Amino acid sequence: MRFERREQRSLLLLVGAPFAAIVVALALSGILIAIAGAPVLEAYRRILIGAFGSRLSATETLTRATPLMLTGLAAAVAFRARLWNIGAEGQFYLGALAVAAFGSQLLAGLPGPILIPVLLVIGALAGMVLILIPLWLRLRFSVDEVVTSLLMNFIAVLIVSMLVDGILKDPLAFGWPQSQSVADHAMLPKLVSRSRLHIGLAIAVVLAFIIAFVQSRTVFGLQSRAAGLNPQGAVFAGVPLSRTLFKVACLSGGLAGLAGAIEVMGVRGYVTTDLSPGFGYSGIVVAMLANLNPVGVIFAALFTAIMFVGADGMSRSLGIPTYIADVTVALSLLTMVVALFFTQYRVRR
Amino acid sequence: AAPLKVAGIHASPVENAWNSCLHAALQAAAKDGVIEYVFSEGVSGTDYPRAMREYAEQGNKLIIGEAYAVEKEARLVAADYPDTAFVLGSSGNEEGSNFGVFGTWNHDGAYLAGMLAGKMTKSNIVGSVGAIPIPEVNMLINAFAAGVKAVNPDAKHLVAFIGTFFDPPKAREAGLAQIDSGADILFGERIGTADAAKERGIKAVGSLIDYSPRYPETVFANALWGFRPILNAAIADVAAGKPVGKNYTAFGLMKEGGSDIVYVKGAASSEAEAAMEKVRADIKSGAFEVPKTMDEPK
Amino acid sequence: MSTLIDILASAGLWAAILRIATPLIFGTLGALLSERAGVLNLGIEGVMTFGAMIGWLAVYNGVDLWTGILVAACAGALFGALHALLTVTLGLSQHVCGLGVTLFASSFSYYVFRLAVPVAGTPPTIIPFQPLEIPVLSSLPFLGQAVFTQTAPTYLAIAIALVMAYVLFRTPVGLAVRMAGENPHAAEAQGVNPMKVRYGAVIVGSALMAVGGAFLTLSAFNSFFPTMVQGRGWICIALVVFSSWRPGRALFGALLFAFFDAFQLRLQTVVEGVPYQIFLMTPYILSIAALAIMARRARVPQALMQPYRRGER
Amino acid sequence: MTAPVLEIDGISKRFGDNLANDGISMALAKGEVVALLGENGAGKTTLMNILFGHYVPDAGSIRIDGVELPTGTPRAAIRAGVGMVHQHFSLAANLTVLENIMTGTEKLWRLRSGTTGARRKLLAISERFGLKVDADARLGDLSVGEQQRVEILKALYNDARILILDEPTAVLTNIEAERLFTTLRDMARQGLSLIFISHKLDEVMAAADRIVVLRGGRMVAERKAADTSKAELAELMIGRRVTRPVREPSAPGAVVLEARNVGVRIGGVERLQNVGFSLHAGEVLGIVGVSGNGQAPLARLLSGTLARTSGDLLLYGQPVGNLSVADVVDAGIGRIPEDRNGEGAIGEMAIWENAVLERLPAYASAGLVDRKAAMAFAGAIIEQFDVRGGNPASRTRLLSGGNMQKLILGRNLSQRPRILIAAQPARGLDEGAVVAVHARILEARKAGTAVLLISEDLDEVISLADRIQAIVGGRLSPPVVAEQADARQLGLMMAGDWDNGSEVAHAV
Ligand SMILES: Nc1ncnc2c1ncn2[C@@H]1O[C@H](COP(=O)(O)OP(=O)(O)OP(=O)(O)O)[C@@H](O)[C@H]1O
Ligand SMILES: Nc1ncnc2c1ncn2[C@@H]1O[C@H](COP(=O)(O)OP(=O)(O)OP(=O)(O)O)[C@@H](O)[C@H]1O
Ligand SMILES: [Mg+2]
Ligand SMILES: [Mg+2]
Repeated sequence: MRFERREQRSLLLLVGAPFAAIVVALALSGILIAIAGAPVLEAYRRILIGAFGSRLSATETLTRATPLMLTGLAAAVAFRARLWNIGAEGQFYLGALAVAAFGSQLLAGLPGPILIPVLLVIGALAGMVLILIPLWLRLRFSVDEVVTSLLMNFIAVLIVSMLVDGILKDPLAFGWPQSQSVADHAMLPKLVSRSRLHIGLAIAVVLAFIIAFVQSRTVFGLQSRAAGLNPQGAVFAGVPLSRTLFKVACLSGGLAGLAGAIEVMGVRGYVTTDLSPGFGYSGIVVAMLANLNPVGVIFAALFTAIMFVGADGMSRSLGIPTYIADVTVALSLLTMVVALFFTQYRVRR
Repeated sequence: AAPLKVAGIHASPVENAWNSCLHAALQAAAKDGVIEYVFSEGVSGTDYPRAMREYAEQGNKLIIGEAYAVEKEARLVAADYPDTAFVLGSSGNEEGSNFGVFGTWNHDGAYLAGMLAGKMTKSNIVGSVGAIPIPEVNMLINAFAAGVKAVNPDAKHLVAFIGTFFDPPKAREAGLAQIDSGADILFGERIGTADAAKERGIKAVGSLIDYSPRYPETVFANALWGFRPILNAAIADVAAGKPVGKNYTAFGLMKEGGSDIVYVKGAASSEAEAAMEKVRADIKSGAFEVPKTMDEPK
Repeated sequence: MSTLIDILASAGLWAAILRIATPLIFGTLGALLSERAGVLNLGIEGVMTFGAMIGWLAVYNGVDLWTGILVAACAGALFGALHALLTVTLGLSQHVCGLGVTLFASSFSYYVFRLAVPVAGTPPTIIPFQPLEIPVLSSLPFLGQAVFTQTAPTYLAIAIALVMAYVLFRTPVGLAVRMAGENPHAAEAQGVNPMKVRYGAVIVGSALMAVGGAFLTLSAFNSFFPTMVQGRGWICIALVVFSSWRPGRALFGALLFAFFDAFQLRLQTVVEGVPYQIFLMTPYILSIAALAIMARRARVPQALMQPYRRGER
Repeated sequence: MTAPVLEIDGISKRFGDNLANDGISMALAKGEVVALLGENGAGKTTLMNILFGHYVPDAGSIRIDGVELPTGTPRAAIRAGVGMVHQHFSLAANLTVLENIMTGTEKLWRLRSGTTGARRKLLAISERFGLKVDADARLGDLSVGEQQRVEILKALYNDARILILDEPTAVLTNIEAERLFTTLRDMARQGLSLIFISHKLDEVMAAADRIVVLRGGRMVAERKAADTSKAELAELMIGRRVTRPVREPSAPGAVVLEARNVGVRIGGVERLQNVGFSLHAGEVLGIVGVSGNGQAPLARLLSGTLARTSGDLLLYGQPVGNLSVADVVDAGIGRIPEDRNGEGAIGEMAIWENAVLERLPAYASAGLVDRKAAMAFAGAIIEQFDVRGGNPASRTRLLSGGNMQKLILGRNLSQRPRILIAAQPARGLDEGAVVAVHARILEARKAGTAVLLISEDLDEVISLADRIQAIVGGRLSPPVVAEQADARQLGLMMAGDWDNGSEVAHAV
């Protein structure tokens, strides 16, 4: 048996494969649900209800999708240039930390309409700073960035842990290791009242379209793809390799940092070491599900959020272990990468 | 009356001692037919407000849980659901009419256990392993230390924090480190500490629940904390239509029957036990009050 | 200063180092083996979690401790087979699949655990491995307490490190593994099927990872609870790099990390002011530094993370 | 003739819609040397890969000594005595020579590698066949020629009785190649049977007993070397008569590019020293030399991807600093890189993208790519330069080597460059493609382009260049006029034997 690359892909396959993946993932989690003694079909119905059966669940799904879109974009832009940024989690935290530091005290005096954009930029910059270390190591010492950027995550979380227990610690938090809250007027406006949904969602969607445009239409987009696919060839063609990768890295780290900033300014208000339930890592999942297509990231993030929020709500209403939500998301990821593979390859004897 | 619909939201898995206190009380109440109980565990900070909202929308009348990691957001949720009562473990204050708080004040028991430990130590060094230096944890450890010092002013007290609320192996390592530093009795604010004591054949004190059956030769005393009195008070308020926006902590005090000490008779000398029992009675009668020191213990 | 020396001179510190290092040794060796064959296995964190859970569950249900270890190893091997199916047979992106496996294995562990052991007040326990009394050695002054008070799996971990070093560098199968990680095409051209070798390495490696996890519940502690692996898998990934893919150095790296951890806990009891996070960061920073120094010498397995598809060029 | 050691019977293999091998049958006798000849993509490598077990054939069978060989397992082929030297080396740079050779040769579960015995055996083989290597050297530290030797030793170590060599000389110089063929003939005399693939007809004529020609996946002819000629072979291969274009005399113009005492140091090693040349408009200046003597740094220096450490470079009479790729392109310098897959094109990108990548500013405004214009440009190249096998939007990797080379030539020459730096422009191409590439280069020369031709192929340089300089150890010899140079003299120059400054002045 061997696999052969397809040069043409039929529309049926492109649509059918991801659909099949979802079906398989749901069937597999169905088995687990049944083992827990819950009615499977009812569980599926509850997943749908849990994900968008009410105003609450719909806004919650969108709220959860927001950071996933941004970290998904961060992974997608980097991976397209073959910059393996596995460090979005750390960049997310540094973005959040920077916003908490500047938004609570230093710049809190600025009026909201100025403060909010300034803080978003600061968050993005913080994310960029963190990714530049692995990038520098790659350009200077040709160190593979998969491992370095992964390791930076743990350093970043430890830095957060140190600061929220140190100079950034909120004296009013009763000894809890958490940062001071950003000023109220630094919080992002809500999209829907009495919900957690904020304009970060709109920011993420707009950014996805901008990035799609940049990648497909601009010189930078073409050059970054060339740099990713064949660095040596790109250099020969005059693509400024370091500069291009630098820009890609800044974009990627910036998006991840922005995700952290937006999560703080849109939802939490302050930073703790459990701010992210793995948004950085899930971003990689999202980017892969989207086949690295920026617009696809919007849908992949929505899909991931629906699966998680839906399954989480289902577990609550059926009284089966909450961990089923993560299991379902993980199964969806695994079946989806396999499905994407079969849209690109066919099996031959 | 129909049982009250109550939801529990646990940030940690319900094995965590503190959550297990809540969980056990809630389960017992459900068994008594007083409430209908549903719960979620291991709910991260990001998901916590959603779980609160979901349970509120599902028609639960009372929501029990912990606001520690989401103090600000939890209050926002409560404001959005004025018809639901929220009674959450918190370091902060109550808010509005439907957001009540409670603390975990089992320091009375810790003080009493300290009195026993102070008399039992041979190396004159005792140790405490805590999670994170938040006021309640500090108060508890300080109370234990005060109990030790009350009967043995020369005793040395070591403190270590493991930086997280639930990591038994880490608590065990911290306990071993203290034994290496000479401690021969450990106060395990966190589960895992007693494992270190057991391994090295020394004694330990448990907190919140009764660890003695689990570590028969090791844990000789426990600073118990019961959630049922708090729960009952909250249920009563909700049933009576009274606002729950108040602080329920006091219901957990020894004086109110919320907390106590259990200890293995004969582990300490009978004089030590007698001295301790006297203070215990004084606390219950209100004649003695254990100092509440919330600063980080040194 | 004298307190520092006191800490260093205490047998307890050294015993703790070995104990803390053991799961890391297993995990690092597992990751190392699979990377030597060219497959990065970021599934490690999840595989360790599952090993911790299933090993414990088996013992809790009545099998003996070594069978528990075996059960964990078999479960780890299954996850290894899954990772290999995705990354070797299908040649999918190794880091993405690895993260997927971690996500799946850990949430699946919690799920299984919760179904198998419905909520209890405190974590139910088993009787874990007891320190092994070694005649003469265990009664040596200092050394006896510092080194020879470990449970059997710790000695097993050290032995596996030595065996792996021998196998990788002195036997035909070790050469086949290294060749599969350096240039699978060359392996194929020499009649060694790199797919099979990679499968073998990933499966055995994952089994070792799972045993590392099982050590946590069967020796270091006596019960399982979610999130108990606490990022140890990621540390192993760092240690592989730090060790420049050599089992002997991996052993050293794991001990070094354990030293920082154990030292940090003991230091807390005597000095203040240095945030413990600084200590915990050290191994990561050292690993990155080691990478920067080594990458120059290009001793990284050349085909690491490169899929091999037969008959494709 | 004795019974054949190898019989290939009706082998067919399809890749997608592409029938790479179509019912091929051939045989090989003990001690025989057979050359396999064919255009790029004719299916030679595919056939050999099937024989060696890399690919499973769709139909057909292979017998060795009359015994059927299981398909699809290199292991079985090795056991049966087949050894293969791959077109692209399959060696691990981080392992030692001995480790590379020993892989797979022992029982997998032996408790200890028999290193001592293996070293002894390797030494014996290397002495017997005159292939010297250091068994404990790290492979990555060896030169290309030495690596080639390791590849052959690897096959011999496995007691190969049938040795397959896929374009073994593609990366060797003439001298190295000659030495290799002497060794191979020796081996054949000792009873080894050989199949080798080559595009170099001279080699084929000199070394082979028998020649098998493939075209479009089918076997089209089989000839005894004694009964055929280069011209016939070329025609059989391509299906029509081709002749290499000849250089017409021309009058060179002004000096457009001049190097004076240029030096390049990389990692502390002097890769180029005191390099001097002057390149005139309308001439081809050939640089010959044995691989690894500085051709690559020279090409990279002039292509804008390497900076010089000393000396002066004059472009159109003006001294210039270090040139970037953009400077070079702007100055009207076209470049054909040595490694067309690695540098010349980005295989996964579309043809149109590769066409414009090096001159993006011309096809973009305000940072936006003008896709329409770029597509039109790519279409024009495809049209004018007869690039077959793709349209502007198809993946570049799908082009064969020759067609990719035409694309690279096209994107440079359609801009009418004033200077063309061409490094190994015909390497690995089949005769038809070579002719096409050579014709384009001569056309450009006629139109006034100054061509710097860096090549290891003496025939190519002699037929294209007006003047020739040799490169040895990073130094350039003085130029000789092509008409006055013969292979012997060039051979001496390439060995570093030139007379400093005597008869050179008048040669310019
Ligand atoms: N792995 C592969 N996948 C798909 N198609 C392939 C593959 N290998 C070869 N082909 C196809 O087989 C045909 C023959 O290719 P092959 O490599 O055998 O040519 P060749 O004669 O060796 O050419 P060259 O002289 O350039 O080396 C090609 O046209 C190509 O389409
Ligand atoms: N992976 C592949 N899938 C499909 N077709 C391929 C593949 N690789 C090569 N080909 C086809 O093989 C044919 C010959 O390719 P090949 O790479 O052998 O060219 P080449 O002339 O040998 O190049 P080079 O001179 O660089 O060796 C091309 O027509 C191309 O379509
Ligand atoms: Mg070929
Ligand atoms: Mg070729």
